[in-house]
Amino acid sequence: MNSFIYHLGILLVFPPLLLGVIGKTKAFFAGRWGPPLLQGYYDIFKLGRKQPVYSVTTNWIFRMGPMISTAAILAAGIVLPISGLKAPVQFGGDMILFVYLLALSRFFMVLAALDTGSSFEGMGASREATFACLSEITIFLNLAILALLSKSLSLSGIFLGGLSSSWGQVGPVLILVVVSFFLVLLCENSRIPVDDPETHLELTMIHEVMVLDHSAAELALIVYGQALKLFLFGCLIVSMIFSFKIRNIAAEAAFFTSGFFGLGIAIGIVESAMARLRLNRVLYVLYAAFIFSIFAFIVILVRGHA
Amino acid sequence: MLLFLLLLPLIAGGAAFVLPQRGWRNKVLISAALAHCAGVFSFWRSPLPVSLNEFLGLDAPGLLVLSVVSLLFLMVAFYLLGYFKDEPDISHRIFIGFLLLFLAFMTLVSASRHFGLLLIAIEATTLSSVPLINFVKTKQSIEATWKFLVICLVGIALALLGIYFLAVATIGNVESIFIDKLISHPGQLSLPWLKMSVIFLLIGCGTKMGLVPMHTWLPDAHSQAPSPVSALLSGCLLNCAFLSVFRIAQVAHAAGLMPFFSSMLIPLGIMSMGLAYVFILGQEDYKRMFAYSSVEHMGIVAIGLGLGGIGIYGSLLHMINNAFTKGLAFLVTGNLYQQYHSKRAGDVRGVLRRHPLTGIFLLAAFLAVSGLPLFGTFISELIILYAALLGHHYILAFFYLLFLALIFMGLAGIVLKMAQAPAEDQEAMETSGESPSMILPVLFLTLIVVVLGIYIPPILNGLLQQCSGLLAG
Amino acid sequence: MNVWLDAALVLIILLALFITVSNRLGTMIHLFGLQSCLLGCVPFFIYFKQMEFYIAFVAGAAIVLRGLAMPSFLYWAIRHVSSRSESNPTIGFGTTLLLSGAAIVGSFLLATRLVFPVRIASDMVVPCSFSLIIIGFLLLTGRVKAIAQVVGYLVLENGVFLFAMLLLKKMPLLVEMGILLDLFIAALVLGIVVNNINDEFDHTDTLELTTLKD
Amino acid sequence: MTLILYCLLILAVSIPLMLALARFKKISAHVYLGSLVVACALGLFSASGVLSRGIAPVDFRLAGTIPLGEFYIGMDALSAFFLLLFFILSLAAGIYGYGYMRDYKGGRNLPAHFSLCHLLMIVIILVVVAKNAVLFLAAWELMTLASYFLITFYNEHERVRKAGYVFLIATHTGTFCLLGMFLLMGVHAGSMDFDRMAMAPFPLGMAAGIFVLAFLGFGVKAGFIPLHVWLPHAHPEAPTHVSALLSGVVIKIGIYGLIRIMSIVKDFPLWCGIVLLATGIVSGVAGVLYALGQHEIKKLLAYHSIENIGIITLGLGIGMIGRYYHQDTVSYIGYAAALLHTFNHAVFKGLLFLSAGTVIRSTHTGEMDHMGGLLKWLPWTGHLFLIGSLSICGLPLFNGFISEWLVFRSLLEGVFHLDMCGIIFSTAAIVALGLIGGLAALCFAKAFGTVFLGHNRSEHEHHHNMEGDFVLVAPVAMLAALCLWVGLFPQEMVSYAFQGVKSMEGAAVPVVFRQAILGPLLSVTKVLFAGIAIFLFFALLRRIFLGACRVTWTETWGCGHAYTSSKMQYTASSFARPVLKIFRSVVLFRIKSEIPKRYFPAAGQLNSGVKDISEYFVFRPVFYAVKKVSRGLKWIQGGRTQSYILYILFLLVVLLIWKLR
Repeated sequence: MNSFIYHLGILLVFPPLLLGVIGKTKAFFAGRWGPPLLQGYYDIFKLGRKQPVYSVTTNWIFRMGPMISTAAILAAGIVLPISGLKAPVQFGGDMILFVYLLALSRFFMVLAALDTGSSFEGMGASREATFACLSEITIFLNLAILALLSKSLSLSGIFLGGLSSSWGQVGPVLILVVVSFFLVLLCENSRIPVDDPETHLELTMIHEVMVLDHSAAELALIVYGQALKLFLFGCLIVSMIFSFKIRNIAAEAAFFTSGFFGLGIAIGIVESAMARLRLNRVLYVLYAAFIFSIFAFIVILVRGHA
Repeated sequence: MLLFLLLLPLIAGGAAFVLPQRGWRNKVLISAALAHCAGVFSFWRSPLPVSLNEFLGLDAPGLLVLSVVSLLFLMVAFYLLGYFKDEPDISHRIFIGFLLLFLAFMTLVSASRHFGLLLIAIEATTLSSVPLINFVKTKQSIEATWKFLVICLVGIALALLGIYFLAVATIGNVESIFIDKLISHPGQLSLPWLKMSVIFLLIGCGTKMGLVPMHTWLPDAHSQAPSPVSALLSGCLLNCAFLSVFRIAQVAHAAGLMPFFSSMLIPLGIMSMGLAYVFILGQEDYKRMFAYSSVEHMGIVAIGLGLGGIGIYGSLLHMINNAFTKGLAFLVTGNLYQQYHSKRAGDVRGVLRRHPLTGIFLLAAFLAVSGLPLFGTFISELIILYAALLGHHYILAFFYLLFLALIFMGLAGIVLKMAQAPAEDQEAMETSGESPSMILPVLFLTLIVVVLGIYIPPILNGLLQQCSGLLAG
Repeated sequence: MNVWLDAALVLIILLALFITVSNRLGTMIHLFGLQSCLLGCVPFFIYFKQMEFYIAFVAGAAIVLRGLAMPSFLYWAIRHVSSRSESNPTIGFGTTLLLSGAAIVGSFLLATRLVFPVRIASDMVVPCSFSLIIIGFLLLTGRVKAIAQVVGYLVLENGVFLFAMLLLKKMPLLVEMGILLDLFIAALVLGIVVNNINDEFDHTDTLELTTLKD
Repeated sequence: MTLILYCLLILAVSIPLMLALARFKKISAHVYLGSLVVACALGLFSASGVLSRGIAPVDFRLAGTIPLGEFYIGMDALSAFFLLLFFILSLAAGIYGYGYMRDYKGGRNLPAHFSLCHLLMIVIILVVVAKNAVLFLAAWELMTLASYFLITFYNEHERVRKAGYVFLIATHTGTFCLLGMFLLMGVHAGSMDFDRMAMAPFPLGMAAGIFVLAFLGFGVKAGFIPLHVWLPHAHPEAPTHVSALLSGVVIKIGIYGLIRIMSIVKDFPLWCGIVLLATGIVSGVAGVLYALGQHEIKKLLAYHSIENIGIITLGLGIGMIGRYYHQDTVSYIGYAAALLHTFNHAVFKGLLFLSAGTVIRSTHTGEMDHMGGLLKWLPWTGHLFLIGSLSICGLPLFNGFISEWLVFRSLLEGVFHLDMCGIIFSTAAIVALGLIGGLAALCFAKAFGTVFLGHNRSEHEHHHNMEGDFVLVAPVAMLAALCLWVGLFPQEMVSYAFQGVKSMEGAAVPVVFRQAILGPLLSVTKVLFAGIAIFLFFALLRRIFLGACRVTWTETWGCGHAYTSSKMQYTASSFARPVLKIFRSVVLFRIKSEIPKRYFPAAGQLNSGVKDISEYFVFRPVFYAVKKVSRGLKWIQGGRTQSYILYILFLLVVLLIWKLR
């Protein structure tokens, strides 16, 4: 029970910080001072206190969608180990639950968007769902590779020790997987070059246009949910990189935190260095991610799967 | 008793020619049919074979065919009561008279124990059915009759030659070509002549049976004859022809020529099935459609006979099923023709809606003809396929199933449209009632086919076993 | 006696060839009648030594029924037919003749392979009968007039009958007579149907009888 | 067994009763309803009894009345499992059908329709419990027939008849494959009894032949791509409750047959499993892609049936591969997954079809692009449809997830335990299943979104209370409850599925496997409840935050555009377009448009649609070839007596030359 609470605590508290790190990095590259590191928290609280506006077209799905969605992401976090912290619930095949809970969250966001009857939101929803299909298969393939390497079916098993020997044996392969995961992260969390979280220009957008009509507490929850999702994907990547086992909790936490900061900075660098891609080229990012992981898979097979 | 069976329809036929009133002729027809039927079924209790003299006798296959003929004839006789309404007296007289003669000759076919007599009887059935086929005397019906006559006569001439060859083969050993004697003296026949004889007899009797490529008369005659006659042709005449093929098989079997015989019979059978598909698909005339289906079923029967073993059981069972099924099918087409006055399938629409009973029987006929379960044809087709697989005839089995599927496709396309599609002019055609005398025989035939599909009475089973025993070992 | 028999057989074949080349229906019927009469005489030649009453009876019946009754009946059938000649046969007269020649050769070849179990009067009977049968077939397929086809069929029958001559002793009289009668009635019915055709269509051209097809 | 016999008896007796009472429509309909409920209750009781106790009742056998065949039935756990789903679904669909048909005014004979429904039930029960191949075949064929007549209920429409015809031809041809297969097995085993067949050893070559025939025969019924041609035509044209039965049960019987064969012939070559797996991948992915391209709601659901059959086949395929390698973990979990997904699909597909039926009933159209905003008018139906959507997408909380999870699990086990070839195929299947899941979610977001959310897209005004009364809602709600029950408390159904696997393998499933599955499922439940708790927490939070605020209700913000028409909404077609564009070469996605030009544009139009590859490139050409051959050979019967006689002569010569050389 305790682990449950710690885990949820981390998931509830830390995610917006990552947004701050990214923001700071981007500001640095733009030569600005930028918003404070805790801007994410401020935004959420600001939105939470606002007065909501609802469309008369909408049903309860519009209002409950963000909640179900965020709750699902949070529930997905329950099976994911954070750093050395074992997931409170772990079982063979929990990775599938993880992906499907994310899918559940997306499903309700899409429905909430469609509930408004606005064609802009319909468009965003359509794009979001389309890209999600492609990123999902990459995630599955990556997870299958990791499972194959670590001989474990649960996320905790994979990340807490299962992979430790693999870096030595098939390190390059794991790098491919990390890159592939990183690309998926960019897509799933609507970061540049896939999507621009800052603008609301409808023709170019995917995720942001989907939440166009949400306001107040729901929007706050959505922002938090986004941050949480980014955090979870970050967890995947970071714990893949730091998959060796250290007994010392403090050291582990330090590694992990620095990893996260590194990830935030990496995302920030990418966002600063690249422009947003045209919509039809976004696909190529996803294809690339998928091909990286296929490549990794083949290498493992040829190597006699470690 | 056998003599009675032979003479009864002859006498009744003669009476029908002279009786002045239509009602009396009908009574004669029905009572003769009933008596004949009763007489035939009285044989079921007695041990077989029954023989009257050297020439006449009933063995198991003979009795089987005779029973089918008699029962189907009875049904058709009942059906005829409601079928004819206002045709001239003279044609009614001729029709009933020749109908009874036809029955008499078919009885003779089943009862003859001498090949010569068998052939005479078959020729007589051909000749006596000519006035029946040419009943309506339109151009088409005359054409059909002409073709029927010429082709069947040529066939029979060849069969006759086959019989003489058989006689040559027996020179020096067997006294004459009595079937029993031929069978009981195997191995003493001159093989080249016997082979010739089998080939000629097969072609001759195959012509009558409607095997491809000698089938060409069949669709014409069946489609142009009045429907009850088509039912008799398809249900009785073809079976009589099959009986003669069975006789040949008996002789061939006794002489150890069964593989030789099968190697011809099976290709002919499968060709018949294939041809039936070609002509059933997209067929415009629904009577021709059922006629081609007769070709198909005769092909199946031939395959079963050719396969031997359990195939013979299936073949005979299929013969019975097919007879009743075809009787059913053609009687239903009779109903349809009376209500729609057209043989074009395209003119017949919405049968289920307009004439629900006829519609249901049309569907039943279609399903039975296609060999769907609950109907006897399913079981017999299954047994024949079983025999094919038992003999490792995989290619045969493949084509068998392929053609069955294609034929089903063709039949379904036509019949279902007839039954279900709405008529273009809903109210234009008046709906005449469905008279009981035209429904009850159909119902009865349906029941027979269904019962044979779920239950084969032990006595029938015994008879079938006895028949297939004739070609076993 | 073999000489007589052989002579009769050769004549029969010759008559058949004549039938194939004659284009007048009347001539065909005449020739057929002649051929049947000759055929009726054949038993006398074959069973010259062991003549019995019933053989004579069968032969006589054959002459009467096939040689006399049938031709006159056929005449009756075409009494109203306007065009009495086979104008455009499907297989030309020359071709038919050539094919018939081939058929005769083939029949003799076939007959050498089929050894008759007992010694018979002449080894020409079997090939002749085969030749007649094939010529009959040729007429059936090559002629378009209904009556010409009937004649073709009858020639075919004659072939069968010729073969039957060898086996007169083998078959019971009843069967033999039955067959004879049956064939006669068949010819009768054919004639009636030809008559019907003539009534209904005003001609006896079977090429017009092709409405029933798929 | 007695219960099942009673159940059959009740159904059988009620058929003539209904027909006899055809004049009194009400009474006859009540007879239908009564007999349905009683029979289903009996059947459910008996099937669940077998499953929970794990003991098969004594077989029932009538002495042989026809050669080869006899009335020989028995119920092992496998049969019981399928009977369970069958009775559940036919109860729901039957009651719904009673309500659905109540206001039918077409002059068709309703008692006859209901009798056919009962007949279909009888034969399906017989198929499932048959222990004799001939009985199986007979019942199987009658099932086709009964389904045909049910599909063509609205047979005054050409479309309906054509759909029925395609169905009949396709499945009948399939039956012929089965005929060949069973007889092959029967000949080899020397008996047509399944028990005796199961004892006979089948050499690998023969097993391969049997597999091919079974694959074709059962695959047509089950709707494997590319054998599925009938399915997308037949489902939409049938009356709704019939579609539900077709999709929920009839195609499952195809799966049942395949499983039955796998339980009889134990050892198949490796490639059989691979073929099955590949079929699963193709059917799943292509099925859902085609579904995305549909604008008609029932057609969409029909293609989803193909997709789900694909998922089931994935389970079967990996199970078969596992069996080849003697990896029991893989095969047992794979089979259990297939069984469970069969059950789940029946439940949620029934649910979806029935609620779609209510939608069609109230809008009089199946076109999704003419609907919209129906959640307000049909609240019950809308929410039930939502539950069905969530289930079919395999999203957690509902039953679809449980079975898809099992499939994933078996595939992952395959990755662990198999050799190179097995790993490649399992991984491919994992990826495919992932894709299927994503696309299915997309598709149902589209379906639910366009039908129930947003504005109404057509001028047609909806009427209140079109939802109908208790008999239309209750059966659907029952199915929805079942979805939720299995999704949250899966232990019961999973252990039933393992019972089925046990009787399939003929050996008890080791407890270890069962624990390896049931334990994780318990954890899934834990996570899900945590998720629900979190949701409630959020909801509470929102209530607190919003408690003080004033809520403003207004029109949807149009980004500055004023809405002129509800038709400006995103439609189902536009929603699916991006993904269809990606896969356009797979599904032949084409957009045809006439774009208005010039200054005063005339009316323009735009069409988009997908084409079924196997229908257009496999079946139609074959069909045309068949017709062409037939047309090309018609000269044989040319009408000329001369040529007819020539045929005889020709045959004579051929035979003489052939036989007397």
